[in-house]
Amino acid sequence: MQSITLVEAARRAALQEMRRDPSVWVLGEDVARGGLFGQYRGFLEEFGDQRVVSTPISESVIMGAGLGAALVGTRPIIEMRIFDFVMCAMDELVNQIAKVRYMFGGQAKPAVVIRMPHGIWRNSAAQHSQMLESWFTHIPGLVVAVPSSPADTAGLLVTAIRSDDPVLFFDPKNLFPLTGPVAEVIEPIPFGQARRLREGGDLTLVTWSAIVPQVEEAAALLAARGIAADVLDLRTLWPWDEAAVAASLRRTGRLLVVHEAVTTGGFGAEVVARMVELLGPGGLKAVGRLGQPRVPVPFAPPLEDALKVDTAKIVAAAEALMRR
Amino acid sequence: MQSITLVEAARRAALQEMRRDPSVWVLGEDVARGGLFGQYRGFLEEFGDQRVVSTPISESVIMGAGLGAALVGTRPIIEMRIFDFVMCAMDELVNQIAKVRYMFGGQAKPAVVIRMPHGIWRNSAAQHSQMLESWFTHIPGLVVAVPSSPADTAGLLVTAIRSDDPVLFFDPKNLFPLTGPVAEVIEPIPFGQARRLREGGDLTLVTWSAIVPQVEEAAALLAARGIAADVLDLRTLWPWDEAAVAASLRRTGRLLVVHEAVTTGGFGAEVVARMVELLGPGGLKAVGRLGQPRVPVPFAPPLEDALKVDTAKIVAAAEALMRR
Amino acid sequence: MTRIGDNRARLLALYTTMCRIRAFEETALAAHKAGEIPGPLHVSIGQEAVAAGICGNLRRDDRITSNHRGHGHALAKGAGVAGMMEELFGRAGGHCRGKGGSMHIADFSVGMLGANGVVAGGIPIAVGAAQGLKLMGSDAIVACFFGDGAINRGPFLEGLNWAALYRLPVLFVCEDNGVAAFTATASVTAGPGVAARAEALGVPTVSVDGNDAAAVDEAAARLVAEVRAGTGPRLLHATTYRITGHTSTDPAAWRDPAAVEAARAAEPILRLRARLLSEGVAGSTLDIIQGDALAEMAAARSSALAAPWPDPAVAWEDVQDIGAVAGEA
Amino acid sequence: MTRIGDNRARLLALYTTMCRIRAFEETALAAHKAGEIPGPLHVSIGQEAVAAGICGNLRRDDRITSNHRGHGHALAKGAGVAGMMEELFGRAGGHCRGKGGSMHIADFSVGMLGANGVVAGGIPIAVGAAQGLKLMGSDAIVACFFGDGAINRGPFLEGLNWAALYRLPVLFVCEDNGVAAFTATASVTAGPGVAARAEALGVPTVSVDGNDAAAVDEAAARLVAEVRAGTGPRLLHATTYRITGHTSTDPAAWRDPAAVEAARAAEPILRLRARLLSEGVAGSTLDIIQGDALAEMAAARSSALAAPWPDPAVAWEDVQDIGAVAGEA
Ligand SMILES: Cc1ncc(C[n+]2csc(CCOP(=O)(O)OP(=O)(O)O)c2C)c(N)n1
Ligand SMILES: Cc1ncc(C[n+]2csc(CCOP(=O)(O)OP(=O)(O)O)c2C)c(N)n1
Ligand SMILES: [Mg+2]
Ligand SMILES: [Mg+2]
Repeated sequence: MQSITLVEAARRAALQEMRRDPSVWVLGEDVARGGLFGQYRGFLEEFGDQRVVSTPISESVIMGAGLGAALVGTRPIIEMRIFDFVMCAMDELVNQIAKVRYMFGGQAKPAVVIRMPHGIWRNSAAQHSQMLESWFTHIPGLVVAVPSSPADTAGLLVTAIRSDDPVLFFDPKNLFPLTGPVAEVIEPIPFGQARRLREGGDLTLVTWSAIVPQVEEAAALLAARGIAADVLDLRTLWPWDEAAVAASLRRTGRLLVVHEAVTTGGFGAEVVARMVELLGPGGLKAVGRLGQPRVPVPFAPPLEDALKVDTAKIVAAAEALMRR
Repeated sequence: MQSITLVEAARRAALQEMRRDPSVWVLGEDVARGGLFGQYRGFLEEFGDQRVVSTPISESVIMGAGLGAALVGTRPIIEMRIFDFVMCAMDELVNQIAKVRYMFGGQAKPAVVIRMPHGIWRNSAAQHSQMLESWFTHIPGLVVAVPSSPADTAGLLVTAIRSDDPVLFFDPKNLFPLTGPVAEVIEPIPFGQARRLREGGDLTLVTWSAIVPQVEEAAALLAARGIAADVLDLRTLWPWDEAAVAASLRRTGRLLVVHEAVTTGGFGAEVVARMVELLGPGGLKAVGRLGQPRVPVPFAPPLEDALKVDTAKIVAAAEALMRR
Repeated sequence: MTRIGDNRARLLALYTTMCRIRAFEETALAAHKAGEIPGPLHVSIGQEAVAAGICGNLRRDDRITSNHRGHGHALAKGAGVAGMMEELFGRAGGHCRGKGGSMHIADFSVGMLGANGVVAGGIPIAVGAAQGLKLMGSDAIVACFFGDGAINRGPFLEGLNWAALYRLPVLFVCEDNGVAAFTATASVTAGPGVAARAEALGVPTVSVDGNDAAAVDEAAARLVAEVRAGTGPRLLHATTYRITGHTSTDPAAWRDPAAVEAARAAEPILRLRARLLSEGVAGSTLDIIQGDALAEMAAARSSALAAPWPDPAVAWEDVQDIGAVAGEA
Repeated sequence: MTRIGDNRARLLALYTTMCRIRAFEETALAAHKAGEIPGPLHVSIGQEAVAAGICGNLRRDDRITSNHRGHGHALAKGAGVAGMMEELFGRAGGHCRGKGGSMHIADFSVGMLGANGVVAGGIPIAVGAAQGLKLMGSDAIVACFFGDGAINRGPFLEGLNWAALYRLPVLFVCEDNGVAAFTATASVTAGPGVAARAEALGVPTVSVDGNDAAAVDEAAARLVAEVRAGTGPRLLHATTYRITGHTSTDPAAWRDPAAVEAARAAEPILRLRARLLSEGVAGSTLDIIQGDALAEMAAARSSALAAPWPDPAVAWEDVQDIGAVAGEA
């Protein structure tokens, strides 16, 4: 298997699916020039400007047109450029895409993939570094994918494109350069299945998206200090692999959820709440969450560093949890 | 003290503050005609069309203009008509209002109140019945108020208008006709203080907004069955009264959070997670959440009824929790 | 087109559609008043000529998108009456299985892609549908209905620019009844109006008296042909008058009664009736059409009232495939 | 206005501002290349005449809103250079205490209400600021800068309609450099363009060669006076050319090199220099202005590089008053 970057893995997955199914197409700003990150490099040349549509800066219609095109039977990939700009298209996403199938009693098939590179991004400040994936777990009708590796990005993107549901696909933009093995023919990865990154019996680390490499690093450091973490990358937040987390917790009794997003109202709250409901408080020894404090992402490096989750903070949080 | 409707209480609070402070003004669709619900009846006549501004259907600018006007020193009340339409103004709310103060290092004072009548509303279906208050607890910079009684609505609205922070004010639209006592001179109610609706030692019921009357009803039914619930109306979700909930839980050990919103990703998850973190799993006997299932709000009465939280479901959930 | 010979037939077809829309909505209003229909109800009484005139020129495989006031559009596009009435009543046999109600009526089987509870919400969807149709090589087109209130929302600009840019087969239809909810649109709309805005966005525009069914029909025939020929989008600006209030429970008391009276006299069904009479159609023929329409809708009302409610289990269906939650109380 | 006599002085002031903007941005580019400035950096090299020409006609208590390419606007409005440079460097003394960076520079003390990372994001804020000023009885006005890419976003329509409707004191300034990120704006913009759109929304519009500083200055003087007089908003459409790439790291390799060469020859500082020389200003005077500007910015760069980083505790401040979270690692 070839080792390629995450962004190249994403490119190949979309390429494969557009070759496979002529009803798949992509729309968004600058996509005909290959996209902001090169995710669509070469697509215009291969598929032409009817299937690779560079759009005006019109987020409402980028999103809404994707929906309309799905309603007549095509399968658009809606490229949002950077997550933060989806705020300019929330009616189309939340009031329309998420609800049409239900409101219309099953007549509508909003088979769109909405790609939104997200996460803290090297000193890009508050308007270019948001992580609001938890919002969309709260919206019926939506599927939420948050991959962290090249192979997962590729496999989950294939699943997303083939799915009849609207899938919010959070590309981890800070990990675009990350390399890893990806198969020649990309097989779909089912949604709702966590990936175990490390096995251990002392505590369960649940995580996803761009922070995953640092959680792995932290787990290695913890292992060196005699703490064996069971590390699960959820990969998708709706549906999410409750069973895997519960099974791990039945062994470890200790849960630490780590995400880049703000802790308050983040999906870590849902993971914790659900596990306590499922296993009962008596089934657990200690629980904790580690995320960004409830503060916007600042620009200056020392400020960004002060707030953002990193390996050292993960290690410290895990050790604190072990002491409880 | 006079007993008045919730919507009249809200009207009087805004009226009092607009009389008190000439920099307060209101903008939104149809506000010069008194607003969709009569919240601004008589305002045009008293304050004129510079301070009571009926706007085009331009949600982006209704929101963004409110911000701009705050940046030069006025204090706008931004009326969104119905919560769902805030989806048309999310960039202005989340990328701008919530972040300007921080991004600009404290130079900006986004002293706006954003009023958004929300909640399930007598067979209005998916696009007019959303409850996404939990989203905004996840956004640094925002304050979130979710009153449930005439007096709280009035007092919290006064606080909101006087606050220099942007306050999201969720009017419980289904409770607009609810009556209750409201003082002649409306005193501000501090944010972050829960209101105890009933005292009890068996379980803690935490709730807010439009479902509160049914939680009270359920608590009365439970009392008749020998279960004494300690009922807390949080009134604001950011900040929220962790201390009051924790104190109650230290006595009861049992927590049931009840909200109208979808359970998954709802603020109930945060309440549960925070309490487990604070008190430790060992400090709790049982926890549960009751909310709307992860399904859009349907139109037909039997469908709406099947999904929405009601008194019977609250009683059943509380009883189940007592058995655990 | 062989329009001359069958002009009377066309006008009669328009008349029939308009009478059916009127009858449907008056029946619905009565049913709402009687408590048979829950939730909000927005009727288009006085605006029927626009829906009838546009949709009469569309093929079944053409699509439409609509707004919150969409009964007429749906009916004119061929949506089944029983399914529409049951949807209003929240019954199992509604087009949306009772999940949508008046504000979300859709009937994909006849190309009706949905009413919309968000002003201007249908515009992005319409242009996307047109783009999809074009991509698939279809020559079907999309008609996009919205009110004069929608032209102050951003998606109007974004959608028209988009349609013009990609030369998409969209016929935009602005039903200009002069009001948005309780506000006169002129009082919140700057500049010369919708036609100038559309032209500035590259969308050729025609204005028409929207209460003159024949005029709407004629304009629509021309514009639909142009759009279908692939020459890009067009906008039809149809002026009309909403005789009733914003919602079924709004008495619209703030309106000038004289203006309402004048509007009642100038309303499109009366006008078309006069025209048909002048062209020699017998009054009794027209009465029969009207009577049939009323009877049809009365029957639909009784059927809807007798129709079964949706099973509560239905509430859990059609959310999504992956990650759907199982029904549990 | 006594413009004739002091025309040369005005032009020299423009020249000075433009040289300072250019020097600021070239210094910043070099600093970014050297790794001294983190994050993205959008410079406006070649566009300086617009910022200088507009802001030279504003009072200190007038406000501006800007976009992602806002160094020139801020500087021309009078923002302190040290605070700007430190902000780019993420230092404690930055106008935003290091929290904003290049894309979020603001200096409220001179009426600069902020750059914006969202295209068209400043438009709603500008019209609201104007509304607030009007409400308070001030005669200050707001200038709202945005690029040609912004005219395809909804807030453009909503904001212009709004300003015209309430006759707000806003001068909209469209800096039309022909590109939006990596896409030629003409290829995604239908219809006759920004002037037609603005006129259709009730906003009188003037077009100007945005690389001719004197022409911008003259147009701005007239429009600012009109706006301040309470006659409602105006739009200035200024055509210009962005000589460098979209961001500091974009080589803009897809551009036609000949076009870039031509643009370099037609760039506004050279043009203004030629004009000043022809009006008898000594070349040495102009060289001194340029040299001073470069020296000023080089000094700002060294100071910024030596300036202290913000204390990590600052990261927790200025989120909100009620419900602020306490600093904890
Ligand atoms: C984005 C949005 N804002 C506000 C509303 C509330 N609303 C419903 S209909 C309406 C008036 C619409 O006027 P118009 O488009 O002219 O249609 P008409 O009712 O006149 O047919 C308003 C403001 C809404 N549904 N959506
Ligand atoms: C709503 C939104 N969409 C997309 C972007 C990404 N983006 C940043 S600048 C830019 C191009 C803007 O072009 P223009 O307004 O002409 O300004 P210029 O860069 O030419 O000065 C784009 C697409 C953004 N910042 N905001
Ligand atoms: Mg109207
Ligand atoms: Mg540009």
